[in-house]
Amino acid sequence: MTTALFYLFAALLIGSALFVVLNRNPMYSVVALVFGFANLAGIYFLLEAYFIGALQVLVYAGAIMVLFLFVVMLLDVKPDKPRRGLVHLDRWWFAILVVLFLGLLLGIVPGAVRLITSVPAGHEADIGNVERVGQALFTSYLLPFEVAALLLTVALIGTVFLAKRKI
Amino acid sequence: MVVPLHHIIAIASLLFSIGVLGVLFRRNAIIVFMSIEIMLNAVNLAFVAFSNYHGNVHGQVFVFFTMTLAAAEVAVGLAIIISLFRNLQTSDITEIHNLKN
Amino acid sequence: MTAPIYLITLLPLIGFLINGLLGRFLTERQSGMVASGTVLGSFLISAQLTMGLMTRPGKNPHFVQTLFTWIEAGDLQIQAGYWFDALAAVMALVVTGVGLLIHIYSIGYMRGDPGVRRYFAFMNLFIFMMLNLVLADNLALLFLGWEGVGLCSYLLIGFWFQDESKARAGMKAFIVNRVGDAGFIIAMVLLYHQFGTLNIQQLANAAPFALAGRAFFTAVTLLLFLGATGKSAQIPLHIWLPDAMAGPTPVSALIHAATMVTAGVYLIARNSVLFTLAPATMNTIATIGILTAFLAASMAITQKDIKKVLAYSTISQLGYMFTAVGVGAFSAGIFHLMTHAFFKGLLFLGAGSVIHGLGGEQNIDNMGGLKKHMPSTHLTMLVGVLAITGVPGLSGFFSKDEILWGAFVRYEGFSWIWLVGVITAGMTAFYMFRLLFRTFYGQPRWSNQLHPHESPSVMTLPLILLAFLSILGGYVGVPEVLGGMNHFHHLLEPVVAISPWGLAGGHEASHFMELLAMFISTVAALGGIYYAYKVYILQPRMADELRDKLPGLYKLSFNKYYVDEFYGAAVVRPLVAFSQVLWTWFDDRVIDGLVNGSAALIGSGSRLIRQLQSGLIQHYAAFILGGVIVIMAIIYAS
Amino acid sequence: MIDMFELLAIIIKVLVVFAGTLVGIMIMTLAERRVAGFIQYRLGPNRVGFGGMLQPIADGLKFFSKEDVIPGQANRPLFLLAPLAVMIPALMTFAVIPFGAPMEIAGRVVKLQVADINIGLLYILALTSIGVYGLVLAGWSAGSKYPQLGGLRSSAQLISYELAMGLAIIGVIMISGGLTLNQIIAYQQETGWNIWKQPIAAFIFLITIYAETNRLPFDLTEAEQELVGGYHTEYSAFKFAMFFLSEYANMITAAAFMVCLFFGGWDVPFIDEAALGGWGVLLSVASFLGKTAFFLFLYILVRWTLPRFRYDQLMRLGWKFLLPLALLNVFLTGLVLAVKG
Repeated sequence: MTTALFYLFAALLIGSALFVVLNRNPMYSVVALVFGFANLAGIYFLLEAYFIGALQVLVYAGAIMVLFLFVVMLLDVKPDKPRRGLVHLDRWWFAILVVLFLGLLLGIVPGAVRLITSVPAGHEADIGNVERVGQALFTSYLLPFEVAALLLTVALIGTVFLAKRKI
Repeated sequence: MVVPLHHIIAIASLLFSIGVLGVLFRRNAIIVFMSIEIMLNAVNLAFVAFSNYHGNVHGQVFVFFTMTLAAAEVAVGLAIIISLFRNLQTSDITEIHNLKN
Repeated sequence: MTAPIYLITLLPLIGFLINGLLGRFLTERQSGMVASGTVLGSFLISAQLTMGLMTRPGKNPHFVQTLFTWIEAGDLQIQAGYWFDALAAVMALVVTGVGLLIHIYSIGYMRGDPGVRRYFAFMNLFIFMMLNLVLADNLALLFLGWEGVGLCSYLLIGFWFQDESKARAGMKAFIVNRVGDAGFIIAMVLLYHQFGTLNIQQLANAAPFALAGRAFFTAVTLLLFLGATGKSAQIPLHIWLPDAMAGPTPVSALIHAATMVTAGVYLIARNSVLFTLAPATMNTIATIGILTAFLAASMAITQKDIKKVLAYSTISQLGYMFTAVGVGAFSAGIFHLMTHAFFKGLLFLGAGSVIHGLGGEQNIDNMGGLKKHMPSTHLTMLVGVLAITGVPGLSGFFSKDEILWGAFVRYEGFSWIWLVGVITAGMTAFYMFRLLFRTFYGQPRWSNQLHPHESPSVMTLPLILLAFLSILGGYVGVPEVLGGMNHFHHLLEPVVAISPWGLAGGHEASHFMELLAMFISTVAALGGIYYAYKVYILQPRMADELRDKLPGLYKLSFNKYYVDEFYGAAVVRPLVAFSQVLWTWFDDRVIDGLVNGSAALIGSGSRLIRQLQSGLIQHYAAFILGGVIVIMAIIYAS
Repeated sequence: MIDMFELLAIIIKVLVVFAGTLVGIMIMTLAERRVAGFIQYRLGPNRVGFGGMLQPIADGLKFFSKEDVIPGQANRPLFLLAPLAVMIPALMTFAVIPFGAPMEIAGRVVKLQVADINIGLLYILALTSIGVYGLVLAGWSAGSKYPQLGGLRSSAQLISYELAMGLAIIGVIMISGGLTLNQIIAYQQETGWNIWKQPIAAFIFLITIYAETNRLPFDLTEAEQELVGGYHTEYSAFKFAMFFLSEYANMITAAAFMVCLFFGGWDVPFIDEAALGGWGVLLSVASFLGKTAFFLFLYILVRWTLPRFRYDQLMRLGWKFLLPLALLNVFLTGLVLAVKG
């Protein structure tokens, strides 16, 4: 059942991601992306990464995407107009590049991964729960953690500065 | 977990490519930004998959940091987009080229 | 237990920092006290170290102290270190001792000047740099001091920089010194290349066994001598020193008479081992030294500015010192350096006192009859003049005669160098007494508004002390022929190289010759005095008659042989003309052409490449993606 | 793999919780009007059924039978999506709340809780934050000014108070050392209710749940005088019913959450439920329901007692008072824990 669930989530994730990129209305893109992230959270749960899954919903869906939603709503972004002019020509070689990239990615990565998986890996219990992640965060990753806190503070100040009309 | 690791990674690759697609083809700055988020999440997925496979927690810690970074990045990035929009009345990146010439 | 050497230099540095940074919080007097106090401290420590040196056993007693690794780049490693031996002791004592007296004198002389704190800061910095110069155990640190004193000299000559001519004089000194410094630097590079060290002792130990030939040493020593020529104002680089008199008189006394200008002599004495390996250089030094002595003396005869007379006299005396080291009488050169520091310091300070008393008047034509107005100054000046003249019993006599005797021995008899030396001695006597007579004797020629007065005791006290030193300073080196022990010579013997021509060679056998030479030079000096007396006191109109009778010679001397004009014509004007050409043709066409051409090239190139800079993020992202694809393709292929 | 028994248990629990929530909502709608009547010296609805007992059903039927209007300027897909986006998280949240002591059936222990996941609290917070979308989308998609302003206000309010709420919960997590509500309840069974140990957190939490559920005195989103009806102005009939239901569902969940965090959950003081067997379970459920009912009653009481805040007052209260207070609480808790070792 988990396997089936995984493929379901994966399909929904890919589908909503494609929808984000391909449809013209930014509002739909945001909603689709929230939905996609919810599915990604589901995959995280299936991969026993409960904490990350919860964070995915809490931070990505609940905070980051709300911000996107606000911006789209407040700026009243109109759906894209069809392309005109010079830029039009770029589409072809952009497309070629993306196809090439995906082809190479799918050509290399699964093979490489299969090489890795041929070596059996050790397994620890309960890797996904908050306690384990928290322990790693506050011991081996303490400094990055503090730096991340600092980064957020800086971002906070920077955002206030940027968003204020007049300082 | 019954799903083979390389399937998950393939899905992550696909997701990443979709993000690239969005960055290359969309002109709306916000959508481009969202495509970048998709790319970040594709990498996160790979991290979690490997973390699950190797049975240790480090991959998830990385995802944690990516999320922190993404939060900071989105906050600042969207603030920039807002001030751009305020000044140029557009969020179409093909029309934002003041630094050209 | 002796004090650490670095304290000697540290104290003036502290004084410099206090006066330089916190000067505004100090009163004028406090500023002077700080400056003098730190120099006094240095003097006491130097004296204490010298005492320690006396009781130290060994052939060449010394203290050594390595402070820290100063420069470290690849193989190049230069330790900042101090080396305190007899030579350094003499120099340190002279610098701090005379420096102390001049600092004290300055408190009186500089009173009321708005820049007095700056003045004392520079003076302390000068003492610091000078001490680094004399105490350095390697050429690099010595060069630091060398440049440092040059800087201070520049700063102090142009102390009253509001006056453009004075600022220009500072500039001139700086630029002329640069010519010599170029030689110094090249010499250092050559030495480092050859020996892999700049430590003076290591160089001295290694040099006699070096594989390099005589030509190498000749080149190196000539380059070093070029440096010395610049710093010590020898022909042909002497032109800056008279102009340097633009600075405050105590500065002239300290820097441009007693200490800095003698650095060249010190440099040669310090590296005497290298110089003795290059006889050609030695001959050059002796020749240039004696020529300088003679020509400078002949210029001094006609100068009217009291400080200019002393400046040329200084050049002349420096010429004597170079003659001394040139003939291998290193200790005699240093001995004269010391006594000269005493009496020339005294003379300058006395001149300063006169200028002070006359409210800034420097022309001796406008002086005269000051004897009764400034008794102390007159008396001390008289002692100084007698000392420089070489009247038996005063310091100048002993040191000058040792030099002349060195020249006599070196060239085995009555050589032309010795002869010129004797003649110069006579001329020295003449122009010094001319100065004395014109200043203190005869009818007053100053304007009625002036009321000459004796200087305050803070100025006369150093004068009196220096007068005593000028009298007694010579007795540390009374030659054996006069029944003395020549302590000074024996003190320096282990430090300086033994001259290949040997001062002592056949010494006992020629006592008679030494006495005879001494007698001749004394007679020359006395003759000079008498002639001066005759010209300026007995027949006051004779001076003018002489001038009218020998207009060519007079003009030549008065205009300093037109050297400045010659440089103006031979160096400065062609340089200006050449620069003009460079500016109008080379710069405009070639350089600008190159620059504009390259700019145009880059411009057209960028116009091509700029097509890539579309300003579209997508294009950039696509380029990145392309790069990633290439990398991935390479991985995939391999 | 999940065996049949567990699957069955889960299905039954889901049904029970779902039905229970719906019943609770029905009771709440009635209770609200009756209590309002009581406070205002009138009777309230008392005609339908036995003393008005069937009034909620009548209301429901009315909603179903009304005309479903979609405004012309609305964005149809999102307009339809919004009520769902509000409703689904509201109903899902209850899944991690244990509503009674573990029950023993056929030799197996069944927890009276739909899902005991080890990140229970995070789950609740996550779903709460998801709830914002419904409001914003509802406000935006209607294509009209007032709903949009209402949506913006409510989302800003939710985001602001979520922070203080999360920080208040952190104090509880710190002392009880667990992220699941079961652990927190077990901790309270052992050492007494958290209300005694975390009074500041409880105070903050009580205020924030009023804000989070958009209830008076924080119901600025639907401030009738200013915004007509808030984000759901343009909704009618069944879609409006969904907003209506979710609001009450959220209230119930919030009250239950409050009980679990600070009032021992299903714990009955001084009684060992496990020793009483089936009766103990029943007692615990009753205790849980009773406590929750009390807080729901408090909701209604507050609604008809306190005046509405002004928007700037609301924001100032959230950011300048509650948030620092919550931080202070976290700090103090940490200090006490550190001192106690």
